Amino acid sequence: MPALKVERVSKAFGGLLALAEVDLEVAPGERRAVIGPNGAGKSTLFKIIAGELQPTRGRVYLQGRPVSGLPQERVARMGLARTFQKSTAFGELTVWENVALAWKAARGQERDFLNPLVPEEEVRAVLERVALLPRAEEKAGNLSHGEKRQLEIAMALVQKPQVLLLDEPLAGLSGAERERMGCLIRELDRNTTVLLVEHDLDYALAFADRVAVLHYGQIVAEGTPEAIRENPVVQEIYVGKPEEAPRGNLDSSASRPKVLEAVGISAGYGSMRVLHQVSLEVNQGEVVALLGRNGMGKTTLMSTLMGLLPLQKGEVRLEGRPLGLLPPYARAELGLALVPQGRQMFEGLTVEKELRMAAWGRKGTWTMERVLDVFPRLGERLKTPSRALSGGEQQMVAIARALLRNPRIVLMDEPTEGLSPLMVRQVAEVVRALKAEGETVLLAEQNVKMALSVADRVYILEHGEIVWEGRPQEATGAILHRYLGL
Amino acid sequence: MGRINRRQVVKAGLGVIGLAASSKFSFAVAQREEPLRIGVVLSYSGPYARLGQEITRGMELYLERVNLQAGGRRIQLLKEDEEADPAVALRKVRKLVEQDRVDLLAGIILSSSAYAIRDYVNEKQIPLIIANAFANGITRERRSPYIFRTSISSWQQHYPMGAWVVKNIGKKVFLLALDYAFGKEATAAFKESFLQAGGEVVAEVYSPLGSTDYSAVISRIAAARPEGVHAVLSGSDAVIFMRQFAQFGLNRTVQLAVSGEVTDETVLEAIGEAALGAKSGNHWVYTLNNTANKEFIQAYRKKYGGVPNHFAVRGYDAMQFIVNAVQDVQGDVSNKRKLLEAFKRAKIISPRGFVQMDPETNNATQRVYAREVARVDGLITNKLIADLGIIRDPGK
Amino acid sequence: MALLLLIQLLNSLAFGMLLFLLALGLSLIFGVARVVNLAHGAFYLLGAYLGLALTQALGSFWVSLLLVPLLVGLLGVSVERLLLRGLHGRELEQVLLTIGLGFVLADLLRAWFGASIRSVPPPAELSGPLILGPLIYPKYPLFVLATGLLLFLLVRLILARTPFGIQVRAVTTDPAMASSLGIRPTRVSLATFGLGSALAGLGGVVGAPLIALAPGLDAQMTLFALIVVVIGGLGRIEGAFFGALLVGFVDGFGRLFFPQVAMFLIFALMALVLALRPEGLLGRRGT
Amino acid sequence: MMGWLPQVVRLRKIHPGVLALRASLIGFLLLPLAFKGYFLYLATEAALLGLAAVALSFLLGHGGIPSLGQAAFLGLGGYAVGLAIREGLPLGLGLLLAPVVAGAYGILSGLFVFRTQGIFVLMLTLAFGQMVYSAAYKWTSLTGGDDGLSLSQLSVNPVFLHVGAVSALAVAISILRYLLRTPYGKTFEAIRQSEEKARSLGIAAFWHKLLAYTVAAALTGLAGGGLALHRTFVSPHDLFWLTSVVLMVMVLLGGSRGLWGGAFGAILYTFIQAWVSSFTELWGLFVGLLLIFTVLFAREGLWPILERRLGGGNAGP
Repeated sequence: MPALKVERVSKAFGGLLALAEVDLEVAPGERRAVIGPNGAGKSTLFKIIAGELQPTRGRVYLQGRPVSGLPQERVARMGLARTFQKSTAFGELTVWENVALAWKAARGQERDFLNPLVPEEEVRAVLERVALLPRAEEKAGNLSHGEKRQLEIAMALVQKPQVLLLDEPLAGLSGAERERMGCLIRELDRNTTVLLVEHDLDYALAFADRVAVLHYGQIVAEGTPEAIRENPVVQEIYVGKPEEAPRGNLDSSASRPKVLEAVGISAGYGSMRVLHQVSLEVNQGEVVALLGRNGMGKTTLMSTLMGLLPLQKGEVRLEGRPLGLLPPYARAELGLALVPQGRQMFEGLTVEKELRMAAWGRKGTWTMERVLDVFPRLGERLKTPSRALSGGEQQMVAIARALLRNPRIVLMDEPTEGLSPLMVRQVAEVVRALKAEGETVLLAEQNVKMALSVADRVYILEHGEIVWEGRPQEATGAILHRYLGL
Repeated sequence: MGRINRRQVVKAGLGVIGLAASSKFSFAVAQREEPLRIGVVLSYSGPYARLGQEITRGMELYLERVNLQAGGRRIQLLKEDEEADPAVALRKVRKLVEQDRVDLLAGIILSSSAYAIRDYVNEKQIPLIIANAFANGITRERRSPYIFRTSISSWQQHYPMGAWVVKNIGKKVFLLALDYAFGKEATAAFKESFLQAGGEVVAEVYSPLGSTDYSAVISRIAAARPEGVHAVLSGSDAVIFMRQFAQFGLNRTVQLAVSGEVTDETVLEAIGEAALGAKSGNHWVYTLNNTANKEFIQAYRKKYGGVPNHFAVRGYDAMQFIVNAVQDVQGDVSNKRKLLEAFKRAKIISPRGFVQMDPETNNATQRVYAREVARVDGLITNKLIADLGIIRDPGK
Repeated sequence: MALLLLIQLLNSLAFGMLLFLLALGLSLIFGVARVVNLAHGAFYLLGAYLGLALTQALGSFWVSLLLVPLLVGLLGVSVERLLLRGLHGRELEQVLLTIGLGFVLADLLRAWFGASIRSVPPPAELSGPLILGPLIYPKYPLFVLATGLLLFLLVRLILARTPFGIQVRAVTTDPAMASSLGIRPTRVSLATFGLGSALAGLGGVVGAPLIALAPGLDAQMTLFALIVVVIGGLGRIEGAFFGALLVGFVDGFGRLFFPQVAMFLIFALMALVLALRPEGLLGRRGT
Repeated sequence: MMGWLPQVVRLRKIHPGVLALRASLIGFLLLPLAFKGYFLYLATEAALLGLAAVALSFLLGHGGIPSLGQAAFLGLGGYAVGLAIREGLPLGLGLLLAPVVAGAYGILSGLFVFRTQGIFVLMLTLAFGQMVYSAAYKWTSLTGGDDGLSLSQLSVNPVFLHVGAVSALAVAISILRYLLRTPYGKTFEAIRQSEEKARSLGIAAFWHKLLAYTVAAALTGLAGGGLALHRTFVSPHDLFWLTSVVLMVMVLLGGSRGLWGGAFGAILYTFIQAWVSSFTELWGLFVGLLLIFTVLFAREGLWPILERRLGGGNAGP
């Protein structure tokens, strides 16, 4: 009898189908990993299993007992423990109190109002196991990001769960912390069933007994780590179609004015530091690609450049002007435009209203007519609500919106995410057309082949640091393999 | 050294806050040359704010006549706002008695406030002169030797109108009243004589005190098509009702025979023309020609301008009653028994004409008149149309 | 009997439209500025008293009908800029601050305009009854009804067509993305706070002849606006509109048939709606 | 067995300064026994309102539940005692009935209130509180409507009532503070910090909050019963939501965490309000300004500042 069984689960948000007929079976004691690019539906699947979301169709079984439809706390009581992507703990309570609470909750004693909460032996043992014993009396809020991850694991372990769900435990961790967390998870005792959702391909393949690859809401491949590594479908998802396409050929020698410059910037979410001393620059008329696997900090960098995330260290300059801590609307005034990850259409607005709003008050070469020439498809869909469009069409709206700002530079955050190969080629065509028109583009992209085919210069980002810079031609197979695991 | 005195400082500080608040509470014992302290509890906010104001004007008008002296002692008024809320009235009375050590209490607009403080005043043996509250019970089953009423009881003002309405207005009447002690008692008194005289009650509706919209009730009246409406409202309720009554054009088709409170000059001032012709029963009418009334009207208009009203008359008479009694005991209010005797014997020359304290019920026996809203001396006020005789509250 | 029902229907519609003006302001302010403005009733009362004072001073109801909303709107803008800006993101503190503001405003009005209850006469051309065959009905409530409907269509047009309207809706659903497109969320929320307060002021001027002015009316109107918004749901103008009509009916017919429990019925209605749909009839789960 | 964490578990030695401060607070409340009359009347009022403020502080400060409906529980407690006495039941039974009736309404309204999150909780508690207000105001046959319910025929010796009130306050504070150190209390705080995380550990947050809301309702009901005995009168006006706001001001003024703040805020408020309202009727203006000041400048309340200044920095939780 499987420890965890996901049977034909589908989940739809409005028009978009996040999960389509997913089947998954994890044997007791097995270590299963689920990998896939951003927007593939990994976190949706994770939340459905944990009971945070209800599936539109299909069922989830925990040790044979149906759990889909039950509230989250009931599923937890039935022996399923989980961690959160943005690790959360009870900041105002001390470390040992967090763990003691988890322990009491697992034994249904959280309502005990007679004797005070005291640290029991089990609490001590688990704290020692995750090497947090010396920090026992520290308030959880004061822990470093890595320590918070360890605390979350401790709180899960103390509940002695049958099934442990780990949501990207290594995300946002740097060198030493990654090692410690990695071996901590490896050393989990064998009879706990573990389901790991992780961006980091190498770690997932090393850790898991079996791996499932989720893409576009479907399980596209399943098998032993070795089989997955060789599987062509996985290659294509992570790398893109290996067809030969003309490499960008702009000579970099011509003296071109610097449009955007980032010097030693560090940023992240709260205590979680994601970017470490990142420096890059984009010159006038160039298309610069920012490559890196999922969770390496691409979106964090783009959000920081746009001012959506506070800059912790370093400086961003637009045409020599330091932007400091200007809010997004001020940067938009100065000529920055963002094509956000996930496209972010406005609810209740039609395509025409989205475009008219972006164009309002911005004079320049990019007008409604010109944009509709570049994207004829949008011309037919002006009156439809933007959220009802297909993924590709929404991407067109997002790009058109940015162009109508007549920006100095367009920041594109994973424009091909979740798009069909046909749409990926169309997006590439658009980027090339922009370059021909002399636009400056900073393109963060996971699809390496597409990026290389349009970029004049390339940066590779790994664990929040720039690890390679150069022209697309110089990006040999060895470099791509070393940094991008191709 | 640093730590210790800081703790004293805080404890002292806490103490000071307490004392600062309490220093306000003077515990002086009343001596002879001390001013005679009268605690006046009226409504200065909410639906009855204007009434409180007018009664106070009446009191101050009379005090000026006797230049603030009674029995050789200066009179000092300590005013408190009952906020048209019985619980607040009780709290303020308690404060006046225990903290400000007043000798006498006067005021009380709301019948429910009168009932709320009755036991406390009786227990503390502080004489209370009710200048307005109509509650029958105060001078009947809940009578107290220390409580006297110089205004009028609900029964006295509304009983005589019942029979008069059947003769002069019509048999089919719609009854409307405020949903609290005053409204219920007044309607019951009116019905007593109205039904005896062969009248027929079309409908009896109670609306909450201080409501801001009477459209629902008025649409019911319009549909019921009675010959007359007997409304027992006061303060803002009277104003809003009369205005919406005219807005709906009902004053063209339905006769108004209401409680005197509804056609008081303070209400007419807010409504104007719309009220002309409305009939009501009251213990005071602007056109009463007795010297006291003429003097009162002239003094009121000189000091305050505008139109004198029966609330000012009630304040005026209440203070006249107190001054008369205090004069009787030469200012020595410490002997309670003698003071109560003086109150029972007190006689006043009231603008209302004949008014005398009934020693048995501690309630004022007086005349009640039927009147009609009309323009007199360029003012919208009431004119006398019938004298309904001297009315004594049965006391049970 | 039919006549009675018709009269009460018109009364309820008029009161409903008045509540709509109030609830619309509250819903807009919450939708964009994410602030539940519990001083909304005090803004209404301020509008009413200002209307009374200006009508007497300038002698024209119509001038004060235009002027008062502007003044109250200005007050709303300055409140948002001076007091609420510092508390950005802290919902509870902002609500408590608006409660304090409501107290201060209500007492200042009482000190300034006196505590007695004022019944405001409607303007000359709108006072007195309209005779339509058997039906005699005052003109003024019909004017309130018309104003409410006009406002509903006008604001819907503004939100649907004008650039400002689109920006308001964009900031309501996704402030961060709107900011990336050059829309200043702070300026939009300032303008919406002004518009919301102006609507409350307008409600005050229009509502005064319908409902007498008294201390304590501010708390009553805040409560009504809250109930309409809770029932109708937040974020969409239709929610405030139908919520207001529903509460107007329940209040009107409740007071007619069971005057004792009218107020209680409104709460019962609200509890019923919330039991079925916590986000209100037309509200979106997201807001 | 717990040797490994020596400094963690022993009853933390509370700093003498803080202890003295709390003692002086209770002392201050017993002081008026020496002066009879209005001063004692106010002190009893402060102690009883303090009990209601402490209950709200438990909900708001520790549970993150912003309730604007506490006036309803105060009123229900008052009417429970008032009606019990009017029907001739013994006083003790009346005082027992008050928390039971209030607690029952707590459960009933809580079932609706906790279906929502965040600021909607505030709006719903406000609405449910007003439901009781309008019922008390209209149901004249039961509650006496606007005339209110007078209990004057029963005279409770003010000194006995005062001692009862102050001891009830002290007992409530110590019980709730102890409760906050038990798993139940820690879970309650955990839910405030992250309900999502708490539920993922298997904690049924809905029922947990409902239970705490009912306990607070019962305590407030008891305070309401005491107030009815104290004022010998129960009027619907006390149930209007402005009374809930006053309780909120007391909690914020004193400091919402640690429960002592609530009691201190109640004392401060009652005496200042009595003093202000004696020379102006604009005490509403005063309350409003006080609330705005507290929200803008003294966010965690005055009591923690006192404790920190006095307790050498480590104020009790």
